[in-house]
Amino acid sequence: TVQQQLAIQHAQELLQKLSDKCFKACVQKPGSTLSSSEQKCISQCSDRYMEAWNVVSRSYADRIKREQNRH
Amino acid sequence: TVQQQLAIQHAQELLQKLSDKCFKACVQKPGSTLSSSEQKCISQCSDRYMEAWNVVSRSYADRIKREQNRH
Amino acid sequence: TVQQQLAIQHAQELLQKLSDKCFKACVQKPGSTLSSSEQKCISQCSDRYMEAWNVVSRSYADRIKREQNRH
Amino acid sequence: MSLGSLASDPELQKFVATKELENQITAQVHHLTNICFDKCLESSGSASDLSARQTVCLQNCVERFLDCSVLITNRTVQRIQQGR
Amino acid sequence: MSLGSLASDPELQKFVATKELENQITAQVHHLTNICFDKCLESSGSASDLSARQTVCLQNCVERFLDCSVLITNRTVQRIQQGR
Amino acid sequence: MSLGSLASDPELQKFVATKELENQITAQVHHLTNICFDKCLESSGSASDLSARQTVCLQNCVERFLDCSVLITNRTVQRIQQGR
Repeated sequence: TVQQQLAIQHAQELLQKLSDKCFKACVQKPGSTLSSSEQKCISQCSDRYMEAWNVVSRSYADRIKREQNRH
Repeated sequence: TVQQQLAIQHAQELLQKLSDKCFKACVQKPGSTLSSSEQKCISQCSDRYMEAWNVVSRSYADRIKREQNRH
Repeated sequence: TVQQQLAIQHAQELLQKLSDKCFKACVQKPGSTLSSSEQKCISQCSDRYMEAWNVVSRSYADRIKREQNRH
Repeated sequence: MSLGSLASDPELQKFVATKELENQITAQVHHLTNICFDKCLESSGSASDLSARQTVCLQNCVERFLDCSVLITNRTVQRIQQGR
Repeated sequence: MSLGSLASDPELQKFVATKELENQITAQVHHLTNICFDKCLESSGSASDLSARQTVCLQNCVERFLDCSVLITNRTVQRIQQGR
Repeated sequence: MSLGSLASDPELQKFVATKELENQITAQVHHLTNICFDKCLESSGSASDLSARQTVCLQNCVERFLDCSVLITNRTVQRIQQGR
């Protein structure tokens, strides 16, 4: 369905953004493996990014609702 | 018309770029309102960006014309 | 053909990325011409970027092949 | 049903418009998260959850970004009306 | 008029090509403004208008960026022709 | 051949799918070059070729970026399955 396709597309976009942001933040000099501290940093970075996504999403929805009620 | 749709689309793109650039430049720590100094910074930033857009647009058009005359 | 159109599109994208990256890196204060040191910097920057593109392209292809063999 | 009559079907038009709006909202949430993550979580160290302070910063960041957009849009409309 | 015959109409093709060119030019102006604003207005302080120096910098920025693109394009074409 | 029957032609579908995959791979190579160029060539000075160290860094950069993507994807799938 269109709905599912959109959901998949947005999940892919989110994963791409997460990889970009957390790789840049956590891997300074790429070595022959991901060190355990790099792995830990990536995990925490991606968890926090997902939490941030949820907070932003709720705040944005709240604002839209408030604007609609004003009109 | 197609012309109007393009114009609207480009206006939206310009407003999005302006918001991104001036928010990043003027709002260091987002508080519970926009302070008057943040508002002043945003206004000046967006004015200057629009002026810069006009200068760039004219310079680019001039260059295209010059290149066409050379051939 | 579609193939040619894609190739042209990717070449244009590569040239755009190269111009962005090397202009930002090599031209600090835009003057009335490109100085010879700016030109040299741009040439080297674009050569190295193309080489980097080739290395990345091969590494990425190798990884895809390895992943496919694992399954 | 022909392509032409499909395109003018009011039910379909409404469905497409709703999907497009959802799409725009999600794109904007991606965009805002990207900006506000950098503004609010830079010095986050290795905490395992968002702190209360970071959460408030993210909420304020969304609100102030939208205020900023409104300010710029109004200003631009004004300039155009004044024909500057 | 069917979709097929519309697509091969020379008037329409010319109209679409012109619109597409306009579109590309506007996109390039957005792109150049973004780059040159950062190069030329960083230390602009709180002046209420562009200074003469900033205006010249913006004009040079557009010209030098296009020179840079030409230089890179020529160099790349050369490399391809030499089969390197 | 009508648009409808063209769209359901299996040969054409396969052709389009292959082209789309090629397209995605090339886009990803653009993206990775952009990121890894910054990580590995910053302090490259004026050398006329990539150094051995820079080449290894670029290769590692591609591999570690993909490891990072896999790590994040697995973690996200886990979170969704746990319904967090």
